Amino acid sequence: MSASVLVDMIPELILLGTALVVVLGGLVLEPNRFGLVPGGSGRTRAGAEPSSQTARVFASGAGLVGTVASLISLYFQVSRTGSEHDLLHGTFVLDHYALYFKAILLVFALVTLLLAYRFSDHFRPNQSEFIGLVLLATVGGMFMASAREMIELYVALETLSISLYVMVAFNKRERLSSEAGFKYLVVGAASSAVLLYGLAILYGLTGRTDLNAVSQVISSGHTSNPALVLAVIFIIGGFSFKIAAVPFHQWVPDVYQGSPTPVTAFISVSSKAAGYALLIRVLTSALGPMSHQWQIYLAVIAVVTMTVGNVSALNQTRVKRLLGYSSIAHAGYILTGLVAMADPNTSRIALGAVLFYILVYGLTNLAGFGAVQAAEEAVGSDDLSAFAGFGHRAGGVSLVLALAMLSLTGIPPLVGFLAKFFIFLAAVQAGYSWLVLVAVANSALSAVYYLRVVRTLYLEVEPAGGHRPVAVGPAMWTALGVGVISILPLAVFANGFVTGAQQAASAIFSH
Amino acid sequence: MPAPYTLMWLILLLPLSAFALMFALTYENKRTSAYIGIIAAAGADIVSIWVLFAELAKPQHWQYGLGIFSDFIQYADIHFQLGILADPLAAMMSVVVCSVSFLIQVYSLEYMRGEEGYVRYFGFISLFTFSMLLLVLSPNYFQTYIGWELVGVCSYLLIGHYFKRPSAAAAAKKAFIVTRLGDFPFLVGIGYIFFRFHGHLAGGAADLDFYALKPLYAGGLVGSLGLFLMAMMVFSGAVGKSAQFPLHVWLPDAMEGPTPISALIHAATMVAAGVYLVARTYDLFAASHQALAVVAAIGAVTSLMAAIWAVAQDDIKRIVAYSTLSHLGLMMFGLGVGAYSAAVFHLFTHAWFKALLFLGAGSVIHVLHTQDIWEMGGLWKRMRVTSWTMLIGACSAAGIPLFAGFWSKDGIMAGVFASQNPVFIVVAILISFFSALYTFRLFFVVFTGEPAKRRAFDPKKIHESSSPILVPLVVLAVLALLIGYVGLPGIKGSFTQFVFFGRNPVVEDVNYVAIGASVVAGLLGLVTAGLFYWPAYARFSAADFNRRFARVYDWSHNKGYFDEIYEAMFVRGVIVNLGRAAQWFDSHVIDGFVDGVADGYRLLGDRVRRLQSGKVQGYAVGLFAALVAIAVVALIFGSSGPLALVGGAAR
Amino acid sequence: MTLALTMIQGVLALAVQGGTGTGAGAGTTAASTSGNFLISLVVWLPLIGALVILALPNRGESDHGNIKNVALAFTGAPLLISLFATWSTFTEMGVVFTGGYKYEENYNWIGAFGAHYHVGVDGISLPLMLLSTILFFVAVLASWNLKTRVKEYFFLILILDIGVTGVFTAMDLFLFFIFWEIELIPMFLLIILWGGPRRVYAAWKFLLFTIAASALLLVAILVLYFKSGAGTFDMQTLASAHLAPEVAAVLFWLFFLCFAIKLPAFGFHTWLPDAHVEAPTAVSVLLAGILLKMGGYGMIRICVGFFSTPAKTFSLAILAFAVVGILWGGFAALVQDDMKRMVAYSSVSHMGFVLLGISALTPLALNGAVFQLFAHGVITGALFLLVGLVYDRAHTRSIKELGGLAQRTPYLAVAWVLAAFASAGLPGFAGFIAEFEIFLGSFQAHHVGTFLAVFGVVLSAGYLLWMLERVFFGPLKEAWTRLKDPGPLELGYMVGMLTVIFLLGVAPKALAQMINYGLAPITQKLSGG
Amino acid sequence: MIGEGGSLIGLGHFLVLSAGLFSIGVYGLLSKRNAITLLMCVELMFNATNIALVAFARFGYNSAQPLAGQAFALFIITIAAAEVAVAIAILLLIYRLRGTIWVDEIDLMKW
Amino acid sequence: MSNDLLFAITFYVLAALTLGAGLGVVILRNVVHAAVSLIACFFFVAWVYLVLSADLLWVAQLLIYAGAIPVLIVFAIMFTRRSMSDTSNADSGGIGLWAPLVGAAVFGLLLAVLLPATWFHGSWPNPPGTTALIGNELVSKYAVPFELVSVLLLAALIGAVILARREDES
Repeated sequence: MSASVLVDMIPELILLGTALVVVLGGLVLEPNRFGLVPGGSGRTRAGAEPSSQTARVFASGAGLVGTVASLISLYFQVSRTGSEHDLLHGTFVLDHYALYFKAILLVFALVTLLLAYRFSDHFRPNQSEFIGLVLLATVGGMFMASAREMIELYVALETLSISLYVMVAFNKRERLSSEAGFKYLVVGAASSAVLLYGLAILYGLTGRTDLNAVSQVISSGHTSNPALVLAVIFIIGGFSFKIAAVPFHQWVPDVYQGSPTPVTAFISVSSKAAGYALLIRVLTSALGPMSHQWQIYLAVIAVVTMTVGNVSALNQTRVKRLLGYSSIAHAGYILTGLVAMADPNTSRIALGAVLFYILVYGLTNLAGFGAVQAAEEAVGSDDLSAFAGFGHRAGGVSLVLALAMLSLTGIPPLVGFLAKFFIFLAAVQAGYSWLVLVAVANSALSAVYYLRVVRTLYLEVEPAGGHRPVAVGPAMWTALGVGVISILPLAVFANGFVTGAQQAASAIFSH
Repeated sequence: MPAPYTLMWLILLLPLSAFALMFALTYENKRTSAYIGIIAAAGADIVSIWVLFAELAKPQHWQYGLGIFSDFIQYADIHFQLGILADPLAAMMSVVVCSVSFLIQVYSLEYMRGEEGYVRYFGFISLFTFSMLLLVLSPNYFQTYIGWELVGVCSYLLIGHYFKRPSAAAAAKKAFIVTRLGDFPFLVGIGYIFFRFHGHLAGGAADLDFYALKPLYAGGLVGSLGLFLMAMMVFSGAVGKSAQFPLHVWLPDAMEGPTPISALIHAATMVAAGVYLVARTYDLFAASHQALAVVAAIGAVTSLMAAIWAVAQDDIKRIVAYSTLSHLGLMMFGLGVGAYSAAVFHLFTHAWFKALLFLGAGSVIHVLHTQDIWEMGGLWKRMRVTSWTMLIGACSAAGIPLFAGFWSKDGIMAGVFASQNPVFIVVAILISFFSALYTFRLFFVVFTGEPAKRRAFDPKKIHESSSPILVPLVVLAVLALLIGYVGLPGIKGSFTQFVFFGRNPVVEDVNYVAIGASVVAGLLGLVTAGLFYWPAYARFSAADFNRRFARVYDWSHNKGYFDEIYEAMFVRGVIVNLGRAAQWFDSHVIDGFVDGVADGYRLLGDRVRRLQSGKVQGYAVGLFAALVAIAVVALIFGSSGPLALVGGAAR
Repeated sequence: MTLALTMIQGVLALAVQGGTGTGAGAGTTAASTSGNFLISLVVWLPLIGALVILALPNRGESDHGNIKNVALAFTGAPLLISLFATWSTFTEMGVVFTGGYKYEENYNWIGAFGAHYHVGVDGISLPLMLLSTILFFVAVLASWNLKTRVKEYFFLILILDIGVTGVFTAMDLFLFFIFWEIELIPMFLLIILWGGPRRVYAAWKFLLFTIAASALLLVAILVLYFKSGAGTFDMQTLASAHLAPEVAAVLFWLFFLCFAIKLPAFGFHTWLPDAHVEAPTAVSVLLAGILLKMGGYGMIRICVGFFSTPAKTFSLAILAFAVVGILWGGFAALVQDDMKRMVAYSSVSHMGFVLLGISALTPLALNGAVFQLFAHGVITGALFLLVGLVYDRAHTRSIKELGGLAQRTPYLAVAWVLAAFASAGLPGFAGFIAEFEIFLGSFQAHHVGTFLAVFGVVLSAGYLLWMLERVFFGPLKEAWTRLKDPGPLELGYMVGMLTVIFLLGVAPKALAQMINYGLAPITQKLSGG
Repeated sequence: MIGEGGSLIGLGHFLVLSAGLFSIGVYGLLSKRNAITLLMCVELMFNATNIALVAFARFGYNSAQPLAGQAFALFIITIAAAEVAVAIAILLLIYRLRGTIWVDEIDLMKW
Repeated sequence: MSNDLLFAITFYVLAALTLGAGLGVVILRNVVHAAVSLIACFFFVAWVYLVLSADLLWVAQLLIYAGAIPVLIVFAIMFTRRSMSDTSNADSGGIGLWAPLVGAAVFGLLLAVLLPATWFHGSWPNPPGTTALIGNELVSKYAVPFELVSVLLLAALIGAVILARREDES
């Protein structure tokens, strides 16, 4: 491993280092819980300990600083990176595509950290570890964005996944949290196995693990080999778990509901984004010659996914669960973009649209979950009925939530609409008008449940009885602000973002 | 353009300003308002008469756009104009309108004293006068239609003057809607005319211009069926407005309005607008014989039926109203058989004597506060002026020789006889008979004999009306007596040579057979009325007669049951049920579908959601089962099977 | 009120000065500008107002005044601007203005897809922009006595304003769609939050219908974008795009269905009575006065303007929609007991006239259709205001329960009678001009259909006058002896509305000419193709 | 160990073994009640994959990427171990909170 | 007996043992027995690796899979018993026929696809041992994943420790 490679990995390394510092800092600042300090019984009283405050502030602060530093270093890489920057046999590809995903992953991590700033009180005394895990998961995600080799992609994927399993179950006092962790893990492991089997078949057919090499072998040979078809299906299936597509979607609502809210937010954006980063990489490289196969497969999956997501969300009353179903539905929309990507004529525009969508969806979802988290803290539940009339009590938070819901519905001029529009645009151009029709109908019907949230916030009468005051810390405000800013004016200034996404998209096709 | 013609815009402006002035400034001041209206009408009348004399001196046709409204709508090749038209017909009619309006406002000064809505009343009369004149002086269908609708509005407003009375409110609505029923084909007919002749008009003429259209109707642009339909649609408007069969039902009800209104709108002017319209567009009708036949038939039926029904009515105003119907029918009849000048002449004379009859009836009602003729009687001695004027009016209406109605009616009779259609001739004679019968029935019952005993009147309290009421009566009586002489048949320079159809007036020989038949029938009617209803000479009992011919009487008394039939068939039977059906369809079929889809979707949502069992093994089963299924399908069908169908259609 | 006036003055001064603004909402480089930002001002001033309202405190009754003043100012200023624009266009008509667009602004927006921020007005959109600014101003006045959730209410009204004026002024189809959609949520919330007893059902129904329409619109726009091959959303370019006949036909129907839902044409109309009945007065005014017009505008601008050949081919089908809608609405209105529902059904009927004009495709009929859009906007707006005034007093809209009101509320009765006359299409009022043009024009194309449709005027006279008879005339019922006539504010805006209706009825020439200039490209295409 | 002439036993045989083991894992994953058995079954599936990978590496030796399959398997073994550790930690947590690790009782969240 | 035949017999025996042990995991009624069967299975798989000339994997399998993981699992079983006697390895309810059906379907699918496939073919160079080769690869080609695994293990370590540790439940 040469030094230049290490330079390429600076953002990841910074983040990794930060994670270590955070975790070690946690050990130093709250040493007594492991019985490291004589006399410390591990029975510290929550909240009363000044050290726990310090630990939280330190962990969050260090995490934020590290993330920002990583982001800055990433910025310098943009200028360094040409179209192709691939050493190490495909295990670490650095192109604009990877950088795009790394950037949005870091932004997502940043917002998640802000969301977790207060929330990590729930994890006392393990806040540092939580922050550390967020960072480690992000590192995994960033490696996923750069992976173009089977082993590397699997390791990176699992780095992200295992961190997430832990994070989901992190709320140790909450039964739902551990249940969610368990379900997540079981389905995750099963899909890992499926993915691995698919990769194994691919490897067996080609004798290569570098996906580009795989692609060359495939395109020189016979692509309707049944084993190849099975590999395609298994691999896409394995990734479907990450991106919450049918039939690997059923964990989603349970995990979204059971996880600590910042984790839900993180799963819904970072894990998904990283999953897409990898899926797209695999589809365009190794499975590129098979595009006519997986195009149809994805089209069917897209229809089923968005329909199942929307239909299931219809009568859902728990907001986080509802957002879980919404996440499934949105996976369907993004898959529509991937369908268009299979067409060489529209691949760039479609991928650009998908990349833009992922960014938009991520920011919108973060804003939404941020608001849900704040509301949940105030009313003590994420049940919709508890949110009744919340809009009159906490205007700001409710407005954010409402905007996020509207943006997710795809109401112009919010940025969620733009994103959808671009995807549909690409799909129509690729000749998939029927799919767009289904998607548009679905997205129209999705308004029913998104607007129910909005309506509940403002329309319904607040349930009687005192509530905790709405305490939204500065960190939360920042997070919400990021969300709102991105939901509203991104539409006006979308040009730059779309152009960026287009550039990133072009990068992957220029290999 | 000579002097009176350049001032014709005043005819329109004066009443309109009066209306505006009353509502804007003097609403609180009753007398001032009334005088404003009267002065405006007088002013308009003076200009009208001036124009009439100018026309009489030299019949000519002038028309010009109305200032800023002359290009009311104008773009591309579309040009709808508001303007002024002067020709003998218009000049004659505008004098009628202005004069009657003036007289009636004078009459109303007293008649409406103390009534609620005094200024509103005068204001609407001014507005009506304006609208009617807009219609009369209109050079094209467009403006005619505007005036047409506006007089309808005024009629609505004035019939509903006593809006607190449910019957008045209902009558106003009925009048408006029934006339509109006739108007809508008229509007379509205008569309038809526009469609056919737009682009063929002589250069510079606005769309729908009467004079520009004159040569076009028969010019071969439209086939005979087209012309017939066109004429029928225009005629439909006339049927509604002039209350011809089968849209006659509104006119009797319209008597809910104040009596001077009945005189003005529902006798002299507005209801005559239908006749005026047919006269105005006579070129169109002349181009289609079938159309003329229909006009004649409708006119004849209306005239005869109304005359028969009038005999069995008890309400003084309704009797006069049916008389109006009958006369309007007669005019249509005349137009239909080609007696153009006579029909228009009858329109002219009818205006005066019918206004007279209404005002006379009003005078009686004003004094007696009842409209039932059986509660009257013996007024001859108490109300001399009213009685005399009424007698003149009755004679004129019944076509008693030498009175105004006689001259005009006999022109029509001559026309009917000239048609040589035996049915028409018989009907015409019957009309003459019944006209005289109901007119004098009214006169004898109300004025002769002793005051009725059914209601306790103190005969001493019955007195003649005051002068503002009597002056118009007298003026009108004089006119009803004398005005017929402007149209002596067969004489050069008479009415028929002033208002005529065609290039040159045709001086017809006097048809003595027609005159004789009509006069005999009329006198017969008079005698019959006297034998039944003049107490001093009564030989027969009307009550007996009614009992014996109960079916005929009931039919006649109930106006042929038209109201009931319409109510049952159309209003309740069709219209309301259609409305209910539409409502039902909306809420059950369309909404049922929409709600059903929504419910179904919701149900589907619940079902699909149940798959989310919460048990992780269930998820795993679904996962692997789906995976296997997808793989099997993909392997069996590959990329060329049915699945390929879902692929991009573009490629 | 004084605050409002001051603000109006300031804003107007700014607008008249013109200058070279960068165009609100477009932060990107200019593609081509005309150094004018009049339209942007009309469209985006309400947004500023909305933000100001958002920032204002809302602690209680005392703060409501400020909120209302701001709302008034930020709807009043656009009104003045569009009055100014209309007036200057009138004066230039035939001289400087001989068709085409005015006050055009064009900025690149999203270059990757060729979407522009491109606004401007022509003879069709300028009247509609004026109409919307009038109605929004009146709607604010009509909501002056609102006491609940004042801040949210006016905020939503102003947001709604953006969407509606935007739809009429957008010259870029993408922008058009965005504006089209902006309307959706505020309207939904306005119904569901301030509506009547069945507001939830009505609001959802409104939403579902509207969203279905948007879905169709979106797909149609996308397909058009690609099939045209122009790579742009520019509406003028797309209007002259060459499409395969079957593509054009499909697109025509996609757009048509979308606009038919909004209009609403028969079969898609059932959302309308419910939405109107439940919505608060001012919202009904906006809904009927302006939102329905978006459908008509879209049909003329896009269905006819873009796809003239299919429009001709399917003329009879449109006619069927029109005729059935006219008669259906009329018959249904006859049997309604709720005054508002009756007016709502009358809207169905009267918007059928618009459709009739569109189906005929003659210059006269199209002109009438646009005229009807404006006329019906004001007239129905007035009718809904009047229903609201009755309801405010009697707290019922049931025709059966009311009776003899004219004796207690003469001014209200007079206004009602005038508005009813206008709605029934009587001369002297704007509706007559529109209907006359439509009927004459459409007879040129469809004889029997027009005949049947014209029967609608009888029906409209029927239900309106029958309602007047039962509500205002006849003996005064016991329950209503204490009713009071409307105050100066209500009379003020009613007089204003009626004046507009009347002025257009007696002096329609300028508007008709302006519309004709706007329609010229469309009619040329119709006669050429 | 397998000679070059090993013709009786080829890649296919190992793949059948792999497929069998994988299917057993799937079956167990779907049917067993004890969460720990579920974990064991997942491990079976990983092992099946590994067998396939190693067999591919053996029969499809590629000098450009020698023994990639084996390396892959090595990574999988490592990661599987980590996964099991985490899984068991979660199970212990669930057991502490709920007193059960029976899969069909872990269904607080549904619909 | 030829080398091939000997090899075949070895394979079949190993395969039978592996599959048998695997089946044992899902069939045995006692979860402790199932765990023992799992150990056996892993053990046999290790020998399969050896048959496939993967000596390093053979070691790794024996150490990690047959060694470490079962220990964890047995500990887990011990910790999570409801009572000392509750070691049931029963089927869960509600799945019914799905599990055998899907399992069989997966098996069928894999066989149907994998057996007829044309795999990449390369001749085995018969290296003396694979350990050095793999080790070399790990620090060159697979350096990144190799390093990344450590991150993964760190995450797993943190997670396992945090989650499994008993805290005071306040």
